[in-house]
Parts: sequence; structure tokens; C-alpha cells
Amino acid sequence: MKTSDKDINIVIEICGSAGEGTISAGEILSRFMSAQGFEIMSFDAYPAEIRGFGKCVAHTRVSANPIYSPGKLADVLIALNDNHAISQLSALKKGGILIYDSQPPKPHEEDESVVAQADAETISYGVPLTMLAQKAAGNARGRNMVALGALTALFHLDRDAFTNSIKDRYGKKKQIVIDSNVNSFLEGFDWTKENIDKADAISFQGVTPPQTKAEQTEEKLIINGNQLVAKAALDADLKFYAGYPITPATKIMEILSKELPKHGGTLLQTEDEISAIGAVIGAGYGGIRAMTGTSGPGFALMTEFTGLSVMAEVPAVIIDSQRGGPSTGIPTKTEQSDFNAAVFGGTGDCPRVVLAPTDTTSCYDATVLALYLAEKYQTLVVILLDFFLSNSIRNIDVPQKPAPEMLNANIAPDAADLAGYQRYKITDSGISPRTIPGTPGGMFFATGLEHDAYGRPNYTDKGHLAMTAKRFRKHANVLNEAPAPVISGSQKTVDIGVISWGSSAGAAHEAVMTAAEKGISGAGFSSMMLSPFPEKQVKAFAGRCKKILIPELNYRGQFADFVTRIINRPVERLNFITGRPMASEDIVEKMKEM
Amino acid sequence: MKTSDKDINIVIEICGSAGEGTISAGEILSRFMSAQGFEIMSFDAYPAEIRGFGKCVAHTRVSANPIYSPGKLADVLIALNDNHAISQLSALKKGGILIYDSQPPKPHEEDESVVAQADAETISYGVPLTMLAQKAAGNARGRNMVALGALTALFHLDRDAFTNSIKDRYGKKKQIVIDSNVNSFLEGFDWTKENIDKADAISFQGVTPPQTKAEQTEEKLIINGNQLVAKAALDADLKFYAGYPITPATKIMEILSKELPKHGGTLLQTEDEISAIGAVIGAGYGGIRAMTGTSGPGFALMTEFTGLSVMAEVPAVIIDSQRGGPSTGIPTKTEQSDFNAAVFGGTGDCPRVVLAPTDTTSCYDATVLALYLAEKYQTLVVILLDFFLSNSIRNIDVPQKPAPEMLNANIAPDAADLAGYQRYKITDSGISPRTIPGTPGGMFFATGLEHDAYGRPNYTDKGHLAMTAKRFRKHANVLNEAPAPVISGSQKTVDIGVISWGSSAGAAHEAVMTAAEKGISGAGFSSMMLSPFPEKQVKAFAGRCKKILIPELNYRGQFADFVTRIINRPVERLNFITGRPMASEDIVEKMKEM
Amino acid sequence: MDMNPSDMAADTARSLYLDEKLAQVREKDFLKYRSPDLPTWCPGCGYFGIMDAFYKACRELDLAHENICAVSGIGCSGRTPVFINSYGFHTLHGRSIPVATGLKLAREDLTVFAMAGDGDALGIGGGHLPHVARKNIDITFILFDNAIYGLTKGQSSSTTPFETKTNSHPVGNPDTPLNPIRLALAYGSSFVARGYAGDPEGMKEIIKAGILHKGFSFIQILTPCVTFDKANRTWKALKENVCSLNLHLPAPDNMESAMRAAENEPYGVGIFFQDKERPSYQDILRQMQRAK
Amino acid sequence: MDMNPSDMAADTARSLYLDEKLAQVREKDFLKYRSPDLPTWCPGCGYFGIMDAFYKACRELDLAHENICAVSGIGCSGRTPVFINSYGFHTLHGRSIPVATGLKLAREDLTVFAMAGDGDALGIGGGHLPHVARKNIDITFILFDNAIYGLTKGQSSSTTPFETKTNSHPVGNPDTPLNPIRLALAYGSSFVARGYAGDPEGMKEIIKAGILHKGFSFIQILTPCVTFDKANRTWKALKENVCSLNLHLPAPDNMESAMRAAENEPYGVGIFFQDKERPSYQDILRQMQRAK
Ligand SMILES: Cc1ncc(C[n+]2csc(CCOP(=O)(O)OP(=O)(O)O)c2C)c(N)n1
Ligand SMILES: Cc1ncc(C[n+]2csc(CCOP(=O)(O)OP(=O)(O)O)c2C)c(N)n1
Ligand code: SF4
Ligand code: SF4
Ligand SMILES: [Mg+2]
Ligand SMILES: [Mg+2]
Repeated sequence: MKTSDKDINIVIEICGSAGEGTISAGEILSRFMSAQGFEIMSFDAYPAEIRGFGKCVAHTRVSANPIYSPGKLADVLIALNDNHAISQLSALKKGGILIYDSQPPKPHEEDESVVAQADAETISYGVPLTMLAQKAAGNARGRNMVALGALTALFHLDRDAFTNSIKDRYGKKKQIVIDSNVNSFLEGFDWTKENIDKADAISFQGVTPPQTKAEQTEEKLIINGNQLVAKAALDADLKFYAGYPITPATKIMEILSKELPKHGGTLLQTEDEISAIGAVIGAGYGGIRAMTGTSGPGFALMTEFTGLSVMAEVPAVIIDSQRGGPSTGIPTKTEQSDFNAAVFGGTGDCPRVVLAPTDTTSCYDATVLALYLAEKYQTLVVILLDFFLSNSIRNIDVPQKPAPEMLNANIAPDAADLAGYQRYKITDSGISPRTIPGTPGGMFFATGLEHDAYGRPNYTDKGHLAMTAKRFRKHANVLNEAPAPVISGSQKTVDIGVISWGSSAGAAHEAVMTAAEKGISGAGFSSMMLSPFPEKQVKAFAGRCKKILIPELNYRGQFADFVTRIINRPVERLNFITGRPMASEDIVEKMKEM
Repeated sequence: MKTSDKDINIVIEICGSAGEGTISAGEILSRFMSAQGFEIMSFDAYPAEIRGFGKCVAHTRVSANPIYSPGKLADVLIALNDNHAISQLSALKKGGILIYDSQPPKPHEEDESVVAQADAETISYGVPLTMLAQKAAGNARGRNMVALGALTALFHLDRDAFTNSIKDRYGKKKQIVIDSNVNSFLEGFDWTKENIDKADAISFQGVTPPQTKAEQTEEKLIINGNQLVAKAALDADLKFYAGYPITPATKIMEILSKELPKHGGTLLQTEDEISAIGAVIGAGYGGIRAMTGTSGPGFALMTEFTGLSVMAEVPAVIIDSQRGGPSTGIPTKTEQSDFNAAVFGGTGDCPRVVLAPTDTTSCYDATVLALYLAEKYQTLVVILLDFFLSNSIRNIDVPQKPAPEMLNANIAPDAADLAGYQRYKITDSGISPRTIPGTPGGMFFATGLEHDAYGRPNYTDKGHLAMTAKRFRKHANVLNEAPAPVISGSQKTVDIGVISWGSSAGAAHEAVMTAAEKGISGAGFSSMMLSPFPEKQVKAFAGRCKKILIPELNYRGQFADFVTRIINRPVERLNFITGRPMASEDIVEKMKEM
Repeated sequence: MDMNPSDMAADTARSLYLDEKLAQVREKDFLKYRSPDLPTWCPGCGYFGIMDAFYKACRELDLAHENICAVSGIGCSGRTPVFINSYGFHTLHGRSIPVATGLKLAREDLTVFAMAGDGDALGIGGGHLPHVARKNIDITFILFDNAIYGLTKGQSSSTTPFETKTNSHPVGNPDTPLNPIRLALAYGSSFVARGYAGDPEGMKEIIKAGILHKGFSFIQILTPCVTFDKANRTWKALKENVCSLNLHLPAPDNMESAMRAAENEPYGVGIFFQDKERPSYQDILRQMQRAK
Repeated sequence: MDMNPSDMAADTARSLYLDEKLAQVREKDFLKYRSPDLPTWCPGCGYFGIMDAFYKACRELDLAHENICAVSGIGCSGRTPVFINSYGFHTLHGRSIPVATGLKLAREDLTVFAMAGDGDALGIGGGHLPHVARKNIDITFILFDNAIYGLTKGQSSSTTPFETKTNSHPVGNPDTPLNPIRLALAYGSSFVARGYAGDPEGMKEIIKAGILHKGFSFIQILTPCVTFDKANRTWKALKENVCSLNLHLPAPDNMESAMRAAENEPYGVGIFFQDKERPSYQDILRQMQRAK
């Protein structure tokens, strides 16, 4: 990736009421920026109710350099609705830019007017959004497009390219819809060019985006985590997905309901999550790759079956896209509070593999790895996503398809194994060669009871110990296939080591880099594999850190507790349960205080 | 309790095939010993299949002093079936006593004969068990009674009192059954008196049991953990129990199905464990004390509802009597491997109270406390029993009935609270005054969604934080009501501190005492309350121990991991998953090695 | 839960709609059973009608607010307790029945409702229905049957017709739908009825009869999801496919004819079956204890 | 799981019984479908008969061992895969159906059985039945219906008669039992049949018909638990209460008459209903993909 001559790294937020086109404006903006060759990361916040007067925010970070976190504060706030935008002002940087409707449908009192409430340093541009939309299309609906026009004019973006992005977005709609939107955009652009005196410093003029458009169309995907998980699963030869709708995982099922049949696979919508994981285990026993996806409540229901996967040594992959908890909790907010449930949730001595992707791209890698590990090690693999990873959008390089050896991982018995076949043969690796039904001479039955090497129920003390040890040995060996932990910052002894996981890792590594610029010596550590955990590496890492900080999105530090046990020393914690993704700015703040 | 002039502390094991009366012989022996005023602890091991050729062992420890653990090795082995008894020889002490059938139905080859397999130091007494039973009753069934007669004669037990114990046991059966058993016993007694030359030193002659029989009948209960939990629940005003059968918890439901209606309560057998905990939460919302009991697989199914209890702040008590895991595992063996599931098992930030009784008596206390805490703190309380605690039998003092303040713990709103009633009012204690349905003006609705002080869905960052903090505050305050941790051994700095939990705690404290006799300076620590955990106390305790040992019945030390995190230092572990209860002897061995 | 607002009609429409509805009913005294919280349902959703019928039934029976307890699962339908001025419990997806069962057994003095969507009651919670019915627990169960998963935005449910295209079955639903009335009868429910969201008077009568029935009352309400079902159970289709059974009272107790009526289309609306003699669970328990 | 052996008959009886049974069948070639593991069931248990019928059905259809997969839940009945010389999966209590469903969808080439006890299938697993039936998944489901929880030693199950005294209901079962045939029909199963453990020939024919049926086959087998039910579904009571429907073949496809037959006692044994035209789930999926 080329870096640009002149750097760009800004956050733009569009804020409005449900139904004002907030989210679609954000989407068009992201796609345009990506098409221009910039890195983007965007996500939307919207109300949990199907219908509501609720506030929507489309948040987009645009940068000419790699992006690791969505950015905490906005450089630009576009207010489609003053009422909601007022409450969003706190997320606008000091000296940031506000674009607002200078002639709203009914005039605002001072305390209802966003420009009146903005603080003195804010650079405010009033644009008659409603009026211009009316002029362009005869109704107020195009206000969002007017605002994008104003933005384009103000920041010297490419007007024609932007027009094309709008056309692309509405390509399949009626011509009148396309025209209304384009015309509103152009009204906004023209009016702004003529009437606004630019007072800010943001400009895309002279910025060479890191990628030219030509390169980009071949190489970039604009995609969110859910979509990428589905894509990865298909690339990794998934043949069966059983699911039950639940936010934020539903989309994975919906995508696969279209795509799996095209790939010779089957999608099963079950009556509940118990049935979904049951069917996945049935399909896994049958020898094909199978997966299910859910969120906390559904994951809780699957608990009993997770034990069966481990005990009967049948491959199964579960995606748990975390949301606010406990219980039904906050379905549309992000959180990292299912760590304990994923790692410790089963009854009995029940080792389970847990992977947590740290960014959009690694959603792909984690899915491929999960399907591979589940098959090879004949066990349960849990992938911990979260609302943010599932829904936030990045433009990423098209991932490399999995290598062939990742696609066919079952260790089948050879002729010698089949003589007096022991399905659960005690081996050094813990892995026993596995037949699939239909193999003559390889017959066995699987059970959730403790069993002997043939699979027959067996409750002797020695038998239980040997089998338990075998299951744990297998689990420990998984670590050999873990992607190396990501280590950022200084390689030497540092003041602060930041250990992170999941969707918070990007912000953590970014914070380490930012802090270094501010003279704080730090290093970052994250591992996509949470269970088994790279204990040796984290101990080595902690060994060169004077203090340890563990930032995560849960109340008391579930992961921090876990790491403390490994490194045997207290750690500093930084916990948020705001429903927003981790911000590197907050981590830097904390590092300064430490 | 008086201590006897001459000490008695022996373990007697009766071993036979399923169907040979092994378990009933053990039961009669225990009851007799208890009636004589001794302390007893007994348990049975038997096959998991409904029908099987399986081996049964009735294990009874008899002592004139307090008993903390069942004793690892037997002083006496009574072999009703040579084949099984051979495999039980390894549990017989060096120089122990073997009573065997000297004229078995078909003569045994050397390698099938228990006496031939016993090692040279064993003191073996051959008694023609089958022949005498035939003589007494015309069939071989009374072999077990013949053996008890032999035991009575050998150890100078009270023949007439023993006869009465047999009569008591079969009191409700037909006269012929009583006669056959009594006659077999007497045959065994007489034959032994006449024919056996005593070569061992065990004798009850001159032993004054710690309690005279008169005192005992008033004060002692011969009871197992399941029975005591049921009794405690009734004493603690339980009014609703919902359950689904599962080993080892079924008996609690079966007892309560008889007893609850007599106490004005309701027993509901549900279609599954989800429904059982759901009904408990419904009844709890309705304002009465409610409970369910299960084992690992059922507890796993309840996971989603555990979160609702915590989130909606509705009292619920779940008993999880642990068995071998994971999955269906080993239903009839004891294990302590649900620690993680109980303490960490819910999704989201989900603080739950977990109590683990450490012996039979504390099953009573834990049940009373659980029902009280659940009601007062409006939350989930899990009681961790295990197969051993559920089924092993002790003779204990009749527990004190709960104090009145333990029985009516709901903090109801007063008139001031009811004005603009906030069901989930933020308070310092975390407890909000709670109305029950039927209270005018106290209407509210409970939800598993995050909510505001009125209970209305609310997903704001501040709201979620405040409510999460409230739930954790409440949880932490539970600790103020925890029974003080049990601390044994030296009060000073010691070489080894043994930290234990649940049914292993008795053996751990006993080991500390035994080790002290052998010159090892040690101290023991156990807490009935596992979550919240008395962190301060355990840190203080660990602070005076050079080394820490944590013995428990799971594969890698789930509790050891937990404690390590609190005390921030590595610990030694002693783990067994043999299906047998913890033995103090093994802990002492380990302490010697450390 | 995760409606993408870009698809939404403007707030104004909704707010006007609600204002109007509120104005209409403000005068009426059954409104006292409504909580001050504004329903979060979409304008035009059939659930508004169900709730009005519910309020009216409570009013006509003059139930004391504090003795009403509405227990629901999760879904758009699950929100109902929020909108009732009474005690209420919004439980877990599919679990209104177990919780309502425990509550009723704990507190026989309360009037306990269980409310559930079609996904809630017949999908994830489908294992509880046979048992609450055969036990004859004295609760009134209202099935908000819109033949779709509303809250999760339009996937097939247990009552979505065969071949219907939904978000989870883009080329058509391969599952044959369940017939809830048939199920309720097969489970041995002692009261089985069907209402229709466009018939407030009928629904009210049915709900009243259900409340008065001592034992398990199963009430299916046919209702449209105007947002996620534009083709199947629409207001229009419902109007055309519903007829009255004229069975409000007296109710039949013939299971075979009820089964036959359950198979028919247009959908009969009314009480399909009622066994007034059968004792409720708690009566049975008392009888058995006495007899023992 | 936790039979107290003090209640047990002596081993010798059992061992003799098994020896005898083994000797009887040793010569017969259907025995090759039996695994070398000795059943752990009580002498006299009806399950021995069911398994013999099962082995014979496999033999007569000459199924390849490696293409058979028996999926069971937990219970005495759950142990069956252990005793079959084939692939098998002893899953969780109540979950044979979801696992069998996933397996069949993964591997259409296999002959997949789901086996469950009455507690397993109608209690804890009762929520899965409606859906496997309406989807018409091509598996053969065998319900080992002994009207009791066997493995946990004698508690009431979903088919225990009203007022029966059991270990969980010492003064009598307050629940009205479910009628599994009625349920299977109400769910829209495409094949519904009943056998009786004392009628090996009939069971064999029914199981064969179920295997050959393309779609979900529901087979209830009435069988005694000789250990924990001494009063209700005993061999004697069964013999007196069973009659043949003479319906083995051709099977009726009239739902209403099937429903009527399901209500009758003595218990009819035979095929109650079969819809041979209805495509199986996988056929439907293929049709829909092609048609899209
Ligand atoms: C265990 C669990 N699984 C899934 C969900 C997600 N979920 C919420 S509502 C719903 C379905 C709603 O459909 P329905 O019950 O028909 O109610 P409606 O919204 O149509 O009223 C689902 C799947 C959940 N909350 N909990
Ligand atoms: C989740 C769960 N709950 C409870 C049990 C305990 N359990 C094992 S078998 C069984 C019931 C057996 O009855 P049924 O299904 O009728 O089979 P049967 O033994 O009569 O063949 C129960 C409750 C379990 N294994 N798992
Ligand atoms: S999504 Fe459907 S069911 Fe839900 S409120 Fe809107 S119209 Fe009603
Ligand atoms: S307990 Fe009953 S069902 Fe189980 S094997 Fe024995 S007779 Fe058969
Ligand atoms: Mg619905
Ligand atoms: Mg049964």
C-alpha cells in the first residue's frame, strides 16, 4: 500500500432520527471513500426497537494509513436532526466541524438547536438541508444527500465520483429515486460552493490515496465481520449450517441460506439453538464441516451440547457474537462479556478451543482455522465475535483462500488402525484416527458417557483418567497451530504492557503506538487463540513489562482475571460497558495515568 | 460428646455382586454402630447400569471420635463374592482382616479365590457363608447376614442389639423375611464363636461409645446429604420445588414430593430442567421460596435462565449435585468438576452466589443460607453438592432450626418507597425494596433486558453501568453473610497451607491434623461460600503459608486456578478423578512430598 | 431488535399514528389497564388491536391491576407486559409458559397470562406447550401468531406457510407449517380458541372466556406483521380468510369436531373446544392429597 | 443410572436369561446386526424384543452395517446403539432427533434411526418432534414407550397414566398423559405407526415399512418396564390391551380416521397413517433450488 503524500485521518459522524436516511448516507460515504482508495472503518448505532423515535449515528473513519480502531471522537458531525445531534456533540472533537440544517422545518428554540449548543470552538456550517432537498425533489427526504453534497464541496472531494457512488447505491431502484438523491446531492454541493466560507483545514485536495481506484476494485472487499465469516466458511468447505435467528448473528445464517446451496451445502433453520448445535454435531459425526452461530442467550442454551462435542470427540464450531449481557441484555450494543462462558462454561472437565478474531480480516482467518481445528482435533471450537466486529465495515484486501491442507484435516484410520478398530485409541497427540459412517470395518458408536478406547461405556478410575488426559492433551496440542500472538511496540523492557483480546485488540495496539509518540514506552500483546492460551508467550511478554494493562469491554475484567492467573501478578484494568467499541484514546489516557 | 476410654476408628467394607445384599448389610451395620453411639460415615459404590453383574461395595467408617473423611483403606473386608472382592483387596490395609466364604457354591480356582489372592499379612477368616445361610433359611440369600454375625462375634459387638437392628431394618416386611435374616445372623454369630480363633486386635469390648444410646435417639439423625437438603429446605420454608429426575439429585425431588404438600408447598415435576428453573423463577417472582435440583447435564441446560435470575433480580436456588463429567459422563461417581460452570458459567457479566457444603451437616446450613440469600439479595444461588455428599450417610446431631430472621428475608418497600415506586432503585447495598404481585401500587415488570430503575428497557451507557454496578455491589455484600471460613491446624506461619472446598474439605482438614502428628507444620482453609469468595481471608491465610496445596476432585484444579488468581502465586495441586471421595491419607502423602 | 432504520417510515408517521390512537381511546376507561409507556410496535401492527381487546377484557371483568400478571417471552409480542398497567414478567425467548406455571402454582390468587409469539411458543418454546396443557395449569395463554419472526426481522416461523420466501428461506420455506389449534387440541388443552386482530369484540370475548375458564386456556390470535410480511398474513389476506365460528358461547366440548374445524379454511374464529368439568392442576393436587 | 442393587434379582437369573436368549438366536443370521456387547437391560424388559425386531428388519432389508446409524438419547432405551453392530451415537437426554437430523442432512446415503424413551422423546425432547415431523426429515424414529422413566428408577413420564403412583408422584400422577400417536399425527408426520414389544413380527414389519418410507417415520412401541412398573404397562396388561389394526399394508392416508383410531383402546397396533407422496425434506430443498 502506498502512503499518501498528505495524510488524511478523520472521523465523520452522521446523526439523525430513525428513518432520516442516516445509515444509508454513512454507507454511501464509506463506499465512496473506499472507492477513492482510502482505508475505512465504519459502524452504525441505532435503536433496539423495530420502530422508535430513536437516534441513529453512522460513524466512519477515513484514513490514508492502516486503521486499527474506529476512533473515539469525530472530526465532523453532520446533524440531520438537531435533537439527537445535541446528545452527540460530546463525541465531537474540540474545534471539530458541525454541519447542520440552517432552516429546519420548524424553527428551534435555543436549547433545541445543535448549533446553539455546540461549544465556541466548533466550526459550524449552516446549510439549508430541508429547503434544498425540497427544492431538488419536492420532499425533505433527500436531506441526507444534501448534507453529503455539502461535505463534498467543503472538503474538496471528487463531485463526479461521489455522484457515481450514489448512483451505484440506488442502482436497482426506480429512476426517480436515483434522480432525487443525485439532485439533492448536487443542490447541496452547489449551494455550499457558493455560500460557505471554509474555515477549517480538512481538505482532500492533493491527497494521493494509498490505492488508486483501478488497483482497489480488484483487491478490496467492503465487508463486515458477519459477511466475512460466511465467506470464509464457504471457502473453507463448510457444508452445513444450522441456525436460529438472534442479533447480532442472524445475518450469517441469512447469507448462508442463499450461498450454501450454491456450494452444495445445506442450511437448516432449527426450532431453537439446542437443536442447531445438535444438528451441527450430527453433521460433524457424519463427516462434513458444520457450524452454527448465535449470541449469548443462544450460546447459553447450547451449553449441554458443548460437553457432548468434547466428550464424544465430534467436531463442532459455534460462533458467539457477543452483545450486552447478562440475559437478553442489550441486543444491539457491543460487549466482550462472554469470555468466561466461552472458556469456562461447560460442566465437568471440558477443554474447549476458543478463538476471538481481533479485527475484520481475522474473522476470516478465525473461521477457517476453527473449521480446521474442529475437524482435526475432533472437538468444539467457539469463535467469539461481538456486535462491533459483526457489523462494522472495513475495506480489506481479498483474503487468501485457505491452503489445501486446511480443507481436509480429518485423520482417518489406515488399514492397520482398522484391524480391531479403536475409535478412541489413546495416542500421544491425543488424536485418534476417526472413521466416518459408511466406512466398512470402522464402525463404532459415540457417547457422552465416559468410555474405553472402543467407545464402550467405561467408568473405571483408570479409564476416566486416561480419557480425560487424552482430551486435555489434544486440546493443549491445538496451541501448536495457533497464529503467533501479535506483539506491537517496543521489543525491549517497557513501562507498560497492554494485553488485549478480540475487538479491543486493534485499539490496544494503536494505543501502544500513539503512546510511544507521546514518550510512553509500551508494548502490546494479543492472541487470537484464547483457549488454549499461549501461556509461555504471555509470561515472556509480561516479564519485560513493568506494569500490565488489560483493557476490555466488560465490567470487571474477565480476561484480566484469566491472565492474572497465568502471569501470577496483579494487573491494571480498563473496563467499559458503554456499548461502544474500545477507543485507543481511552487506553492512551489510562497509560498516561499509570 | 464424650470421648471413649478406648478408641475405635476402623473402616469396614462389604463387597459383593449387585443383588447379594451388599448395600443392605452396610446399611444395617451403620445403623447399628450409630445406635451404639459411634460416629459413622458410610457410602456405597455400585454399578451405573440398572442391571449388571457389577461390583458393589458398602464402605463404613466407625469411630469414637469426630469423622472428617471416609477413610481411604479398609481395616476389614467382607467378601460376599470372591470375584469382585479380589479387585477390592487393593483397598484393604496391610495386615487387614478378610472375612470370606470358606465353602462357596462352586469351589474357586486359586486365581478366583480371594483368600488365595490376599497378601500374606492379611488376617483371613473363612466362614461358610453360603452353607450357614442355607441352613438358616433354606437359601443362600442370607449370606450377608451370616457375615454380619461373624463380624459381631469376632469384634465382640453386642449380639442382641445387632439382632434388633436387623429387626428394625426389616420391620415392615413379612415375618419370614425377618426370621430368615435374623436366623442367618445368629448362625454366623454362633458358628464364628465356636470355630474361629481370633487373630486380630480389633475389639469393641470395653469401648465406651461417645454417646449412650439414650442420648443418641434424641439427638442423632442418620442421614445423607440429599435427605438433609430436603429437610433443611422444609425447615427454611420452601414452598415450591420443581425438578426433573437426574442422578444424584433425584432423591431430593422424591423426598419433597412426599413432604412438601404436607407443608403447604407444591412439587412440580417438569418436562425438562429448563422448565424447572423457569418455574422456580416464576414462583420466586410470585414471592415464595422456590428451588430446583439437578446435576451437570441439567445444570448446563439451565444456563440461560441463570442469567435471567441475576438480571431481573428474581430469587432462585439451584442445587447441582456433581458427578463425573463432562457431558453425561459418569453418573454414579463423585467429582468436583462443575466449579467453573457454577462460578463462571453464565453469559454476560453475571455475578452468581455459589455455596458448596463441605460435609453432611453443612448441607443443612447451605440450604437454609441459600434460600435466605436468594430471597434477600434477589438473585441466583447455586449449591454445589456432589455424588458423595448426596449419598454418603452420617449420623449427625439434629440441626438447629433456622432463626426467624432467616425465614423472612425479603426487603419490602415501605409507603415512601411505593410513591413513584422504583423496583430497581439504585441503592448503596445494591438491594432494592421488592414488591410481590398482589401489592397495590407496587406494580412493575421484570425483564431480562437491561432496564432503568423502574424496570423499563434502557440501553444507555450510564444506565447499563449503574445497573451492572448495582448487581455486583449486591453480590459483593453477600459476603458479609458468609459463614466464617473454617481454619484448622496451626495459627502461625506454617510450611503448608491446604486450601480446599466442598466434599474434599473434610479430608483436607483431617490431613492437616494427621500431618501435624507427623511433624509437618500445616494449616487448613475452606469456605462454604465460593462466590463471592472471602478473598481477604484467603490472602491472609496464604500469607502465613510457605507453600500452598489445593486438593480437589477434578483433572487440573479448577478451584486452584481460581485461588491462584486471588493470591497471585503458584500453588501445588492434588487432583483425583477416580470417582472416589478425597482421602486424607493421599493429602498427607502429598504434604510429605512437598 | 436490529431494525435497520434506513428502511423505516419516517418518525412523524408513527408519532401521528400513535397520537391519534391515544386520542381515540383516552376517554375510554379500559385505558387504565394500559401502562404509560408507548408501545414500540410499528404503526399498523396487529398487536395494537390485541392489546386493546386485552384491556377491555380486563375492564369488563374488573380485574384488580395488582392481581394481574402478564408473563411473556421475547419478540415484538414479548414486549406486551411493558404496556400493561399490572405486574408483568418479560422472561426469555420461549419461556413464558414455565415461568407462568411456577408463578400460578405459587400464587393461585393471581390472574396469570402467558403471552408468546409464534416463534416463541411453537419454535423455541414448543416443548413446554404439551405439558402446560396436559397439566391443565390455570393460566390464559395468548399466542400472537403473525407467522413470522418479527423482532429479528422476518425469518420463517413455525406457522409460516410452505414455500413463502423469507429472510431465512430466500427461495421458499421448505417446512410445512404447524396448525396451533390442532396442536392445542392434541395436547388435551381444556380451552382452545382463535381470535383475529381485526375483530376486537371477538378477541375480547374470547379472552374473557379464557380468563374465566378454570384451567389452561389456549388462545391463538391471527395477526399481521405489517413490516416483515408483505405477502402472506397481511390485513387484506386475513380479512378474506377469516370467518366466525359463532361459537363464542356456549362452547363445544367435542374434540373430534373441534379437530375438524381446525383443519378448515377460511380460518374459523371463536372457541373451538372447552371442557368445563376438568379440574385444574391445583384442584387435582388437592383432591389427590385429600384422597391419599 | 443408579439402580440400588439391593433391590435387584440375583445375577445368576440374569445371566441364565441372557445365555438362553443368546443360545436361541445364535444360529439365526439376523444376529449379525447385534453387537458383541451384552445388553445391560433387566431380564424380561420389553427392549429385548424391540431389538430383535430391529435386527430382523435390518436383515430382511439386507442393510449394510456401515450404512446404518442409530442415534439415541439417554435412558435405558438410549443404550440401544451399544447393542447394534453399526455406527451409532448415544447423544444427550432428549436430543436424538436434532442429532439424527443433522446427520441425515449431512449424509443422505445413510439409513438413520433416532431412538428415544418416552421421557426422552416427549418430555425433555418434546420440542423437537413437531419440527422433525413437519420438515419430513427422512429418518426412522422409534419411541420406546414404557410409560415410565426407567433409567432414573421409576418417575412419571409423559405417558404415565393419570393417578398412577410413581416415585415422583407418591400419591398419584396429577398429569394427563400425552397420546404419542395423536401428537405425531397432529405434527403432520408422514408415517405413523405403533408396535408392541410382545409382537416381534408386527414390529419387524412396521420398522421395515418405516425404513422404506421416504420421510419422517414415527413408530411408537408399547413396552413394559418390568422393574419399575409393576402395575400399569405390564406384560399382562399389554397383552390384554393390544389389538391389531390389520393395517400393515397398504397403509391408510386418511388423517381423520387415523386420529380416531389413535383415541381407541385396546391399543391398535399397526400403521395408522402414511403419506407416500409427500417429498422428504431433502427432496423439497432440491425442488426449490431448481425452481428458483
Ligand atoms: C435464546 C434466544 N434465541 C434467539 C433470540 C432472538 N429472538 C428474539 S425475538 C425472536 C423471534 C421473535 O419471533 P416471534 O416469537 O414470532 O415474536 P414476534 O416478534 O413475531 O412477535 C428471536 C429469534 C433470543 N432473544 N433468545
Ligand atoms: C439433561 C438431563 N437430564 C436428566 C437426565 C437423567 N436421565 C437419564 S435417563 C432419564 C429418563 C429416562 O426415561 P426414558 O426417556 O423414558 O427412558 P427409559 O429409561 O424409560 O428407556 C433421565 C431423566 C440426563 N441424563 N440428562
Ligand atoms: S415488526 Fe411486525 S410484529 Fe413487530 S411491531 Fe412491527 S409489525 Fe408488529
Ligand atoms: S429399568 Fe425398566 S426399562 Fe430399564 S432395562 Fe430395566 S425393565 Fe427395561
Ligand atoms: Mg411472530
Ligand atoms: Mg421410559
